[in-house]
Amino acid sequence: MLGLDKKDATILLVVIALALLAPFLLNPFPSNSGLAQFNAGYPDLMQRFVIFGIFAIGFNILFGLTGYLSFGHAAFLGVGSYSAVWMFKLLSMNVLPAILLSIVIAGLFSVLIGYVSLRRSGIYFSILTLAFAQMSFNLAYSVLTPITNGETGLQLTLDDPRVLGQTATASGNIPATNVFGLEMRSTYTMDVGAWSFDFNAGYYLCAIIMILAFYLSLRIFRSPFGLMLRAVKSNQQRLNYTGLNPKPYTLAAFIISGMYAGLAGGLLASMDPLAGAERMQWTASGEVVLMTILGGAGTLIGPVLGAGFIKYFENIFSKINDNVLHQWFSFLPEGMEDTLVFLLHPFVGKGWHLTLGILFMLVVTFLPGGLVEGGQRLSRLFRRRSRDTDTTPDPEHHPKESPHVAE
Amino acid sequence: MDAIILQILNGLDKGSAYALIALGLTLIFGTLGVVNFAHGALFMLGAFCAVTLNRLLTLSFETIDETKTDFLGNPMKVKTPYVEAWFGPETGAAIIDWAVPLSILFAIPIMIAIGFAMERGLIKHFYKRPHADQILVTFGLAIVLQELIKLFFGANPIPTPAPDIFRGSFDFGVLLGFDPNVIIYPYWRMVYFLFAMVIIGGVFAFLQFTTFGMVVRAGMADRETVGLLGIDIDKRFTFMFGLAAAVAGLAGVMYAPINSPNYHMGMDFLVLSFVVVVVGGMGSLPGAVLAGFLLGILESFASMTWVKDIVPGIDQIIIYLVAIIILLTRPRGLMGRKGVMED
Amino acid sequence: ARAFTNEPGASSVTLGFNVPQTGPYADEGADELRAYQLAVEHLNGEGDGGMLQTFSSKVLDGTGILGRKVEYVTGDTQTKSDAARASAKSMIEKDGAIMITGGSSSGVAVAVQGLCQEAGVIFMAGLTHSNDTTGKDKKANGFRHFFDAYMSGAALAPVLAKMYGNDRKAYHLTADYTWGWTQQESIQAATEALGWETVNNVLTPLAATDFSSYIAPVLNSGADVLILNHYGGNMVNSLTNAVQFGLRDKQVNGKNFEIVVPLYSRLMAKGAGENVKGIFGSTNWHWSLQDEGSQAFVKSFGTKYGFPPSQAAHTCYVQTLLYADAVTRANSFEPCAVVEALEGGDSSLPGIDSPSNKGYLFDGLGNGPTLYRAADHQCFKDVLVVKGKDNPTSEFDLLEVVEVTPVDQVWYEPDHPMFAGGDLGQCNNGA
Amino acid sequence: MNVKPDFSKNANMAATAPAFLSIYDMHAYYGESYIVQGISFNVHEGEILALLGRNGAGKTSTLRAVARMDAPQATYGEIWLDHQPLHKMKSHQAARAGIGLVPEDRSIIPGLSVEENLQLAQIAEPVGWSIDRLYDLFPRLGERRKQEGVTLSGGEQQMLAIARALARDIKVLLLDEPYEGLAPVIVDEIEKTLIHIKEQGITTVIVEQNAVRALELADRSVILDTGSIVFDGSAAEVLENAELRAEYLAI
Amino acid sequence: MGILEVKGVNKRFGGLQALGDVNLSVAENTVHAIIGPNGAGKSTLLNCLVGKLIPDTGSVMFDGKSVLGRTPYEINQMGISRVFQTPEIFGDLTVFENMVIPAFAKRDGAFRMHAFESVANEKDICIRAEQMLVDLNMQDKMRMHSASLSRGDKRRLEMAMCLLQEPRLLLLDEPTAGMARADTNNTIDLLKEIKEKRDITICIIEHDMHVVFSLADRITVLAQGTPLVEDAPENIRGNPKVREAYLGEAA
Ligand SMILES: Nc1ncnc2c1ncn2[C@@H]1O[C@H](COP(=O)(O)OP(=O)(O)OP(=O)(O)O)[C@@H](O)[C@H]1O
Ligand SMILES: Nc1ncnc2c1ncn2[C@@H]1O[C@H](COP(=O)(O)OP(=O)(O)OP(=O)(O)O)[C@@H](O)[C@H]1O
Ligand SMILES: [Mg+2]
Ligand SMILES: [Mg+2]
Repeated sequence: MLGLDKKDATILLVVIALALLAPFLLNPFPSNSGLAQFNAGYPDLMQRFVIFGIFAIGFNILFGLTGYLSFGHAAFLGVGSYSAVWMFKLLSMNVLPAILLSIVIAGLFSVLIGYVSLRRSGIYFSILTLAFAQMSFNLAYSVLTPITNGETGLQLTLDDPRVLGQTATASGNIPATNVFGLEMRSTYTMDVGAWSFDFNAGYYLCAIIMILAFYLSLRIFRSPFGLMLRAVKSNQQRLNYTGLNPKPYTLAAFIISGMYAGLAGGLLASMDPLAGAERMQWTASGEVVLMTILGGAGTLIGPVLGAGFIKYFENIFSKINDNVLHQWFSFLPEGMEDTLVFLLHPFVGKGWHLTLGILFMLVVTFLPGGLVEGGQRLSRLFRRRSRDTDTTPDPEHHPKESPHVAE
Repeated sequence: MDAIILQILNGLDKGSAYALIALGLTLIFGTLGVVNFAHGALFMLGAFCAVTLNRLLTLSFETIDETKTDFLGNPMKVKTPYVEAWFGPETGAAIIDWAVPLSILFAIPIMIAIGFAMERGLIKHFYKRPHADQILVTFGLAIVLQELIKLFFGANPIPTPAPDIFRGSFDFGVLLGFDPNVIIYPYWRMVYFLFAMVIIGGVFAFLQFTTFGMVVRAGMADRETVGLLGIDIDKRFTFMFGLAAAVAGLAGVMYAPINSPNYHMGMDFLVLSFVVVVVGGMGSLPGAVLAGFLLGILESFASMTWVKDIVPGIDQIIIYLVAIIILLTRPRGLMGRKGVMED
Repeated sequence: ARAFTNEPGASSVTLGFNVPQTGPYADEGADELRAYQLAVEHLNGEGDGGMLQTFSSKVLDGTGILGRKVEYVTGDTQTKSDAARASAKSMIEKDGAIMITGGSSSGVAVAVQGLCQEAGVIFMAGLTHSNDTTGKDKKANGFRHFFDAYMSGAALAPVLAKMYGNDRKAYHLTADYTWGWTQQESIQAATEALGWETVNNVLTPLAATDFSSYIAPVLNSGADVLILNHYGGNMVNSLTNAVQFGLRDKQVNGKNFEIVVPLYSRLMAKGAGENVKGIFGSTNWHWSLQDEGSQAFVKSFGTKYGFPPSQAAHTCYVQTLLYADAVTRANSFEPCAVVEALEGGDSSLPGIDSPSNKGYLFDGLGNGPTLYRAADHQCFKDVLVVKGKDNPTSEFDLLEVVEVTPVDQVWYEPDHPMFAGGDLGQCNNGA
Repeated sequence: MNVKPDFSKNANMAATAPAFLSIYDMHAYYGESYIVQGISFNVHEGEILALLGRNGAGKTSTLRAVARMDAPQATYGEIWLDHQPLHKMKSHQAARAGIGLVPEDRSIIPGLSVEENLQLAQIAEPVGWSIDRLYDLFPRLGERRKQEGVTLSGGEQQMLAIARALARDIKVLLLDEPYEGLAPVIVDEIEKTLIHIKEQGITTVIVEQNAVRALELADRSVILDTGSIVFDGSAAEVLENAELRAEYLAI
Repeated sequence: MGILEVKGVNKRFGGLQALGDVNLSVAENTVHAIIGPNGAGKSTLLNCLVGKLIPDTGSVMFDGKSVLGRTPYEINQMGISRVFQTPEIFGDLTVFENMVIPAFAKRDGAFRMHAFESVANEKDICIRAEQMLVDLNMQDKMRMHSASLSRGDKRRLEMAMCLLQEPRLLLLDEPTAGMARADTNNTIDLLKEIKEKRDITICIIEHDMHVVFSLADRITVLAQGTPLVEDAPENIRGNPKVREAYLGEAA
């Protein structure tokens, strides 16, 4: 199917199913139960899941395949966002031209940075990309304020020209982002018994783009190009002596991942038309690195999982306050309730960083391949249970991919 | 001229902080090859050693003073530090006043212990793992350390002054024949600079005049073979980690009076210290120190008004700009060794 | 089906408290949260009622808001506009919050205010001091109780002139971002109007931690006053550095060298320790104020938490009450009705003769009579000029109020050039 | 605790002289792949044993397991050297106990000069030959003492690896393909050195593809095939037994 | 005029004259062996041919075009492939994938994006890669990670990768070192066959005289960076200078 073998097609189908059914899957708890706190199926967070998923998928094409660890990819995300917002300000509120421009500008920007940074490898490369991104951030925060609106972030205003659209709505507000009239924020809420599910136009646009982005990365992973990238990671010398110049391959990977980042940035701005400079800070670049490693660098689906994991903590755990804890444990006797709340208190709400830090350490220590490895171990456990003998070698003619490019 | 001397002095001072942090980082990152994102946290822990000692020394008992009232109108509780009660108000106050220098003694064993624990408990499993994994685990650790400090000390900076005699500044310009007030320099920064020199010298001497440095470098390049030669490299790595933690911690202790410590001060320095180490060249201690001073001085120059008039915002980006230029003209930074983390 | 975004049900109403819980302003955020929790208690009729009794509007009776129990959700802004918006969105989309409040930086306030305008909920800003919040970035759905940079300048300058004379040369260090710029612009204008000369204004990077290279040249510049347009960690460090360099012990132009910090907060003062002693600045509110409202608030806050509230806590508490009051007066949660109630008909501040002196006037919440001005949703009230206390009696007693600048001295017109360019737009009900 | 295990049950162990190095039922894995599949053999004090087999037979793995390297992991079995239980040691302890391994890839340490590579070997006690004596043995190394070890020519690296082993006071020298990449004259030299070492009482296990040469030098031989021992006997026996040679050594 | 013409090549490393005025002419479609003591500069010479090193002076012409100043991949594209002394393979990839890469390089010539095709669908490439593995008798290791091959197998893999490219000039740096005797013989046969079937010139460095004398049409003896003699194999064997400097008893 679609030029994929059976296994990859299955992976793709799973991703499609997950993405399309996310509003159900992420809202497993009835909306008035104590556990509703853990529901993540509201439009903004779902959008973030897939958008950062796209960012991480793209980053993984560079890092997972070539091993070049860029510490400056947030710069492309930021540039993408700024481009998109400018498009909204100047052209129209339709997201398609904005997203296209984000990709193009981020692509151009990554040609520039990639060309220079790729003259070095290893840690020297990482620091070069970091330096470029930090420069972009610092400039965006202050000197370039006329373009970026500095600290506050680039916003839409009521007097933007918007040559192909309206400056303000009839009711005197800033018009909403849309695709040919379909507003990104329009949401259909389905109430089923105690459950409530949100179907948001913006989310589905992002989800479809994410599926396309994922499919693309799947193809790249299985392509000769992907193989070359892995060869770059493994032994550049040998590649050179095999008659292939590694540089165009790495540069192409860099640009592709830069464009993915630009796409993610454009989508972020399309869902919420504001572009803040912090998007370009090293911590943001670090975040996508963490997402990728946490999920499993070099695996197909890992980065998406990693992105979801981190965003979930940022948005859900940070909102659990003592009040909520008391509600959960209110069924317990007074003393016990207070003790439990006291014990959990440092780990939630303002302590969500602490929990995240501990989880980083646990995951990377016990699951060297990231979350994907966790999944693999689980499935192996199940398979072992169901089928004890599984040692017959695969008679298939062509070799399977080597393990580090697994699902 | 005076302005230039002034900025060189400032640069030396900033540089000694950068150099000291980079020195510790180089021991772990440049020499052991572990990308240690928790190094900033170690620096921060050092500073909080000073804070803690300060707190310990000012541990107080409360007495109620009926003549005064607190903000709610209740009788005021007055705190008297135990040390003042034990040693008399003057000696007690003097001891509290000298809390920061005293913390050096306090910090060394603590930081070494933290370094050991960190290496034995965590890092040792990661020598053979990809750098990416090291980043994740040390970043996780950094967050945890940071959050723990925040849990106990809050997010706000905590003033930790230097002893009274080091407060204020002396007029350096007068010594050089300039007018008064042209070149002034705070005493404590002078102390910091000298302290940095001593530590840097000490670490250099230790690694230069013993085979320790060579063994650790060899161990990093090829652990297996070093083991074959009968050397227990694990022990040395642990020791090296302790040393690096101590250097980072001492840098932090002495930095506390310069800027009030807060829980995220480590993260603020982290990126910069990586840049310094890499610009200096991976695996090179002199490189790290040189780069620290160089970047410190350049940063100071870039903050001069006339420089900023020519290139607005140059002080925002100077470090990164210089880093890029150096890395593009010198493939392995200023003094990097071949083959260290180039893949 | 709903008439407006997150129309509450019959039994409860949810408010969103969006404060920095991580990052450098986490302590400030924690104090804001405490105030919010206190306000919710008081609204729901628990506790001692705090400022409900002193508030000039008497419609709040401790039965929640319009008979609905007040519930709340909290979120973490991380002091980043992106994260703050994400957090606010989750409160709106997931938790059904009908009003968002909080924040401790202008960037965040402006960003969240914009979001609330688009989503159709009310935004009651927390700590935000930039002129832009109710200037070029003002929004119909957003309100600010905190004072702004212009007011700081206007309140501080006369006091500075009184203390240091009219013949002073000022050297500015300014955080290189929007808030820093507006702050600097305001104080420069105010001091120059009194005859001060501005020797230099140097922008410093937000990320700077060591200001030595910016401070060292100050003494040699001929200036005799250093104005630090810094906030938070920047301010703590730049002030500490300045004192380290011994600036305060020096004499220049035959005068004592002085340092000024236009915007003060108690937490910052704590961070800078001894260094704040004798240094002037301005603040929105201080717990030592003796009016009835402030006293009541300090008492209930102090009794509950064991220490006095910060200015951020005060503002956040007041904002919650003001919102509840407006809803009750409007007898509706509909944002446009609430906006109308907060813009408040025709009351005006006494003693100010201006067509724009129109809005919602109230008293009893500290700072004396206060006007929510209809034209830009900015609060006008007395501004405090404070000084670092020389002999603090406790760890909270760091600032002393040296002057309460009456509101007419800090008054400005909505079209003042420092505030021009924005458009309040129309209130938005969303849905 | 230093008691030798009773090997009498094992037929192969019927030894004439007391065993100096005994490997008993050793199993070793690389991750999940089972490579060394339960081998037992003895080496007597002062003898030279040739360990032979085809590519991939497990020779290198055996030597590495004996030297207690991390990979392959010897999960089962016992190794005794001169009454010391090697199987309980880590590689650095085994090295101190007297194991000297010359690895097949030579493992010259990058970043270190020739001399530093040798010094490194003399940091842990007990040390063996002095560096000067080693330079006498391999004058080429002396000429290149300041050069970075990894830039040496292939053969020079081989010399350095052997010299480095001799720089330690070893009881057993494990040589993994020591002749590889060496000019025939040098091979002659090294052969002489090995004989010389043998005279000094050092026990040697040599793995070599040039089987004939190794057998001519060795007293005894063990032949491996897919991780198991297929022959254990005198070297002369292999040289005479054409069938054996053809089957397992293809010569 | 040979296909490869090396004229007056010099290369110094600091104080060491690694190559001194080397002249070498390799005739098309012959096997030319370079032998010489360790550290003679043989590998250095090959490094100069493939662009790893740039000679201080002198010229290197391949097929009438200068090699100097070109990058390694350009030189390879001219038709020169090299097997290294220490195996250079893609350790993270499987054996099969290792083979696929040179197949692509051969077919596409240079950088091609082909990001949307699938490796598995490139039938001709896969077949070629597999066929070559079969030729070298490595088909059973096809799906192994190449890093976990034994050393001899790594050698063979690298050679297979080079052969797959069908270079016009094949440079072999000790291709059979560490290879079992049987495989050495297979390799000799394979090389002979390839030379016969295809238009290929081979330049080989070896210390194994069996290989050298079975294959070589001409032999150059290099000593201390300078060619000592160049002659037909039979004459080399008898040359007393060569015997003394290099061959020792092996002759
Ligand atoms: N790191 C590794 N991981 C997995 N398998 C390995 C690894 N190293 C070696 N092997 C496998 O172990 C087996 C034995 O390898 P070993 O290196 O011991 O053979 P050898 O007898 O030394 O061969 P050679 O003569 O080629 O050096 C081989 O099949 C090899 O593929
Ligand atoms: N990068 C380098 N720096 C310094 N000396 C070097 C460098 N590379 C090689 N040499 C020296 O140059 C000489 C020639 O080395 P080369 O590798 O060419 O020898 P070779 O003939 O291939 O020997 P072998 O048969 O042992 O592999 C050696 O003495 C070696 O030490
Ligand atoms: Mg082997
Ligand atoms: Mg060679």
